[in-house]
Amino acid sequence: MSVLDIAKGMGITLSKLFQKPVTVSYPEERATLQPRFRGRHVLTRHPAQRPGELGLEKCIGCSLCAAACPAYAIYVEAAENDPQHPTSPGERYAKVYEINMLRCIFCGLCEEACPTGAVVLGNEFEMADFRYRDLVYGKEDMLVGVDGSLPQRREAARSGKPVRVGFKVPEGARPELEGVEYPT
Amino acid sequence: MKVTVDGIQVDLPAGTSAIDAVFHAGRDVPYFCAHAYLSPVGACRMCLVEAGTPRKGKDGEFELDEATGQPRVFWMPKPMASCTMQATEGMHIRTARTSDVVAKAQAGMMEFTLLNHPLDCPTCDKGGACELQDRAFEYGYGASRYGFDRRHADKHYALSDFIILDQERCIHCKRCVRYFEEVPGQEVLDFIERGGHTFIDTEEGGLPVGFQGNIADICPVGALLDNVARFRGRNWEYDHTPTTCTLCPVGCSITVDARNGRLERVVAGENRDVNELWICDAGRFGHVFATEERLTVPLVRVGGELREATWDQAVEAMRQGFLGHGGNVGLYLNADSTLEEGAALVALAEAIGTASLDHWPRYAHTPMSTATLTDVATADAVVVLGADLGEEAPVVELRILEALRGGLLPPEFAHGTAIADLRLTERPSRTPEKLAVIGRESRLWGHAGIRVAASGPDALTRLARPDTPELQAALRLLEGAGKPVLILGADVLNGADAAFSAALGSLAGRVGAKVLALPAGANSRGLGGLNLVPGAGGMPYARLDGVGAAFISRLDPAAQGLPGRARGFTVVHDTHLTATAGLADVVLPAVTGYEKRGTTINLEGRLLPLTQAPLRAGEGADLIRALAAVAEALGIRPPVRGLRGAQTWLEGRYGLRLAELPAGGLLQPPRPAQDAATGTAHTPNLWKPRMVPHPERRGSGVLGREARTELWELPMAPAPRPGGDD
Amino acid sequence: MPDWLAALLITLLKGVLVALALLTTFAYMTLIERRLLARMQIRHGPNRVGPGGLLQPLADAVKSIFKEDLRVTMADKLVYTMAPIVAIGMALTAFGGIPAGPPGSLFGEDPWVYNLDAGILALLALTSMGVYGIFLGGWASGSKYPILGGLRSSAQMISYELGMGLSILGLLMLVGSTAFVNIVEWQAQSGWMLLFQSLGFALFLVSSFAEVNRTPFDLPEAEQELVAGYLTEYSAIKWALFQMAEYVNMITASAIMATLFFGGYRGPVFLEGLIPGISGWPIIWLVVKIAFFLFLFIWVRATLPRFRYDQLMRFGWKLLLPLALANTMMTAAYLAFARGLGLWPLALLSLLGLLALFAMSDRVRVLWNRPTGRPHTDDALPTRPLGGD
Amino acid sequence: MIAFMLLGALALVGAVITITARNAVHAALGLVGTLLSVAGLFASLSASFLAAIQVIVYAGAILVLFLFVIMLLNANQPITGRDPVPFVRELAGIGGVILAGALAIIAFSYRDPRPLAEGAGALRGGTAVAVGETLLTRFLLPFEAVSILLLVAIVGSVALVKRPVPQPDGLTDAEGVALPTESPERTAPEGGVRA
Repeated sequence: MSVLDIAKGMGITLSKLFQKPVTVSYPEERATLQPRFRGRHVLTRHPAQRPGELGLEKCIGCSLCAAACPAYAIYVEAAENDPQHPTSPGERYAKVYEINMLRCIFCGLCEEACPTGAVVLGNEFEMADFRYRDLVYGKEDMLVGVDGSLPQRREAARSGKPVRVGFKVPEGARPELEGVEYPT
Repeated sequence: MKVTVDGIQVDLPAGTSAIDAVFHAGRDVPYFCAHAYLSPVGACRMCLVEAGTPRKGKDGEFELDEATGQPRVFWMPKPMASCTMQATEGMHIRTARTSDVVAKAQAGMMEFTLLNHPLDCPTCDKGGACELQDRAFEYGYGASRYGFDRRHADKHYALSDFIILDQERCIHCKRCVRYFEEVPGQEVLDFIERGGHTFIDTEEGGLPVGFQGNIADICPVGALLDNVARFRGRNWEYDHTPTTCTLCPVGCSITVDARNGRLERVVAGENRDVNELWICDAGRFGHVFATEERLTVPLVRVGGELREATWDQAVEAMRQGFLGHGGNVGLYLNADSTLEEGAALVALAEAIGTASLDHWPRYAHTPMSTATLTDVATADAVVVLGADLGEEAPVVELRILEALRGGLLPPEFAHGTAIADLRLTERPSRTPEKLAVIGRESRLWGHAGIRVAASGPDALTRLARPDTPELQAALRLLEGAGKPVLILGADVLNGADAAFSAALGSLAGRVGAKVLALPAGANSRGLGGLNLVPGAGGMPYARLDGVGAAFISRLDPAAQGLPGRARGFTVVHDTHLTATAGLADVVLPAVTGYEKRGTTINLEGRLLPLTQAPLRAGEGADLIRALAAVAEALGIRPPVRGLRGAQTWLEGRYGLRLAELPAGGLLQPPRPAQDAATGTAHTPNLWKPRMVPHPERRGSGVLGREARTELWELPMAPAPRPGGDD
Repeated sequence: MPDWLAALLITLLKGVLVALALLTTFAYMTLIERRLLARMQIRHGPNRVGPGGLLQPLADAVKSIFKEDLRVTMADKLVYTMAPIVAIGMALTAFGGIPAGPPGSLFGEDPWVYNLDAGILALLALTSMGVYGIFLGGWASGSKYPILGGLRSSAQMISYELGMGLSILGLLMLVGSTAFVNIVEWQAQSGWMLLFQSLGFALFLVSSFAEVNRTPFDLPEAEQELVAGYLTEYSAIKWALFQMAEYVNMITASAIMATLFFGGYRGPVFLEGLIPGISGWPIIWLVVKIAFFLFLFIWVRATLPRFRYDQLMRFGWKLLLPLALANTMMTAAYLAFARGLGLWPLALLSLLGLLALFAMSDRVRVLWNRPTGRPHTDDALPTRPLGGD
Repeated sequence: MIAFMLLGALALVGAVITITARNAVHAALGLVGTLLSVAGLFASLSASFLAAIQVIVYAGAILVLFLFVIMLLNANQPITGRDPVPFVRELAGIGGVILAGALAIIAFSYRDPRPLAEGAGALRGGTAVAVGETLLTRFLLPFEAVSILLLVAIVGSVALVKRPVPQPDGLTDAEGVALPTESPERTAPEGGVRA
């Protein structure tokens, strides 16, 4: 580190002063995410039997995600399917499926543990909210087809506009996220 | 007898099975069909080992190996099932640890076993506690080489209200079949069809009530499952609490599985001296009352109506209510309360100076019991007098059947109870002539050689002076036996008095019989020993309307047709809003027997510990703390303020050391019982209405988002409404 | 109105004006620093409050003032409260002695708040008192990290004050006066002092950085090791006062450097050819020079990492102090024996010294990078496999 | 005059605080106050150079060092319990009496310090030039004596503080293992981690 090196460093900083910043003005512009980015969970469904119908849920309420969760963020309560109107294939489905997003560390171990590929980490990350209770996400907040997070949907309902997510995934959502589409 | 397992030499008694030799040496062998209390059949073929024995030559000496000078070992040509093979002198055994042949054979067996297994572990309630899962992980190949379709069979249909059967998951170990045949002696389940089409089912239209739940415990896979606990949680999510069942005086060892503060499942625990490994259906499935419709806060009658209150308000209401009653207070508790709770009650009664204290159910006079359950199981003659064991103490019935089967108690090794006791046989022969049942018709009649219909306490006098051929045969059975046991039930004990006790003593003395008088309540024997009965001038439980003010803990006299209120003021301490609680002035929330710490004394006089399962009980308090509140309301310092204090009190007065009990309990010497009139008769009834599970009522414990998270939310200014602009 | 009262009032008015100017500069200095740092890191910086973030200082001020003033249980209450006041008081007072123009150039008044004969010495004295703010603040917080920060700052201040004082001795010898006006006027006569004391300037520059606790010498408030050092237990307005003091000290240091080495309130004479009288414009030139040095402060912060503490001390005692002494001796010797040759040989000598220092910088570095007094015992050290544990 | 009274009073207050404060840091701060007040006195006597030097040297350096040591040794705890030195009170009393006697003698035998009048005259104005000239001409010898005293003190303290470097037994320095110079293979890259 001779004086020359210091001068060189100073020169670099000075030249960067005149470069265009790379910052994205996030709320106005969409942030660019990679498909592998781990955000809010999505509970996926099997393909629908007939068009227009909803497919069966992939989740069978086995609680393996809860067992794998290092932060104890997941709570599952299973129940038996009504054979006439099953929620999921097989005898068992998740009656309650909750993830406490305040505890979740988005490590993806639940996704690894899931034997049916039901819980997949999506790319959504805009979940900031005001109350603890609103950050415990249930099935109604995570099943595929639900756009945006709870605060975003609340805001959308208030303003009457569709949910606008603040990011884009140029390569499209991961294939595991069946039925999920993100702005590209 | 010296046996060498993987080079480790162990010394074993003759008759030991090879599998026990392996486990005794600290080695492991996978097995599914062998079971400690069932006959070994070698059905699953998983416990393969290589075995070899030395051979004796013509001179009667072992043939020696020239090289080493040691006896030469002749190995059997193929791996052997160790559970059905008896270990012999000098035998050498190789497990998968040292023998590749065994390892390969076991892995191959595992592959076969899994050939038709549906592998639906995520949906299966057994997942996480499944022997097949564990052994497949430890000993299997990890992948199957058979790509064809699996066998399909009936899945998840109810065999009975309590048991769900999934035929696809069955691996044909036959444990359930053998259990019914060997333990309760009921031939209901069997294999149907043959080969790959074999399945388990019954043609009886259901399973017999009584002990069917045990097959859910012993099934090594998820084929037979507890329907009450179905899908309530995964095995790793439960908090397992080993404790003692307080539904009947047997005091079976159980494990309480709770999740999120809800009691979801009860499984049997092992206590070789009490219940071996079996519990009754009431004890296993009748636990729903612990989580349903519980009282969680005190109630106080305001303006003729019970309102929710705080403990402080309840104490204040009791202070008002007890005013003017002075020492005229009655204290009553359920006989399944612990010794510590009884001690607290006795100490408080002494502090108040009242003689009106009582526990229920109990008999006016209980003869001294001298027999233990092991005595029953090894007796050569059993006479059951006026007892309906199915209602009073179901597991005693199993121990009697054990005696009829030969009275073989399984040996114990370094690893615990023997895994395969070769003396046990499939479809065992029984000796009904060793059992005489005198009394009303009950389930035991089917197993008894001598059956006499009789009722009331005069059954004993009739037995002593037989007037019918059957009674004469029963008396002859007693007189001719070496170790006879006389079991007395509610029917004779309800009217018992000192004269009855004397007659019993003379009969038992004459024939050399041990006596087992079944106590009325789970801890009646212990509480009677504390002299927790009305003293001179005191009002018994049945006449609690005779006292000015009463404290009633977990009893429901109103539902029994007894007076439900004291004359002036009534405090009820209960887990549910019972009929009596509905009449009370103050209701304090109580905890069930699953949520207590303490000690109970079972029918044979054994001290058994209770531990507290993590159940959500709101502000429910055990009797010791409730009595402390009563004492506060009465304006006196509670003499016993906690569990430790109660134990000190008991040690000081009776010399009972309850702090550290051995795992299997501690047998207490019999104590002479007290005489105190009850005023009413006790009708044993195991299944209380609240214990009956209603699957449709077993809803989720999870509340809506709002209610669910209210408790742990930070106190905030008025919470913003969803959708509002915060 | 008696004369002395008028003089007092005018002095007061000047003082208030200077304080206001300094505080405003401080406020916008924070914004400018953040924006510049951001741009040097290819970011935008604060741009949300007001147009282009121009109201950000206002928002910060409002926040600082209305934030809860923490009371630390273990603190020594009196000293805890006094420390930031001392810091900002000394910082504000120090600036008052700097002349912004020739005497009488401010509407007939002198463009400085007070004038002491000691001049630069008085300023040094005041800034040396400023260390008490940091030092006592760290001690009075009654907490571990602050006291470590306080200890560091005191050691650093003492070390670098010596080098700082010595590095301007040559300058003072040349001028023969400690008063700022005299120094400026001397430079107007003979040319900027930078030319004749380039080595001294380099040393003074480095010492100034150390004296105002700026990167790479900001060890008293090192976030990584000391959790912000003496500032740890401070919040709200007291914290803001400390920040103010730091920035005002920066401005003062810039002003001193401008005055001592860059001709102070006088502009470069060669510009007279373009616009006559331009070098005599009051205040403007001083402000321009201060701005340049402030930019330098920011620029260096954006570039250089922090010293390690032992490096800092070794650098101060083993390089800075001897060099400053040498510079003093050289100037003194020159003045004593070769005054007749004029000033330019001295300038050449000083420049040669500086260049030699630069050329040898790689070797000189050993002075502060090598620990002394301890033999290398690496072999005896227990070895640990690489990678996390 | 007003300034003199005020500063004198402040100096006295500071001195009293220095003696009476139970907290060592407060005592040191009291001393700082005294020194600053004395500097103010100098300034009010137009000896601005002396004032500045007083502040720089005493308040700015020496007392900072004092405080540094106090804080480093955590010596700011209130002094409680018995005095560690025996007879300290008695000794202090004797010292106080002697000091008071000396002060009394000085006060009663006060006369105009004639020999210094020349120096005082030279110092008029108190600028650096005047002070320097006076010190390096008229008072050169005392000045150099003091500087030698300081030098001796510095050398002595260095000698006291310097830790002995352990030498291998039976080896002279020349034979001893030389401290390894920076050997090339050992040179860590720039910023390399040294455990």
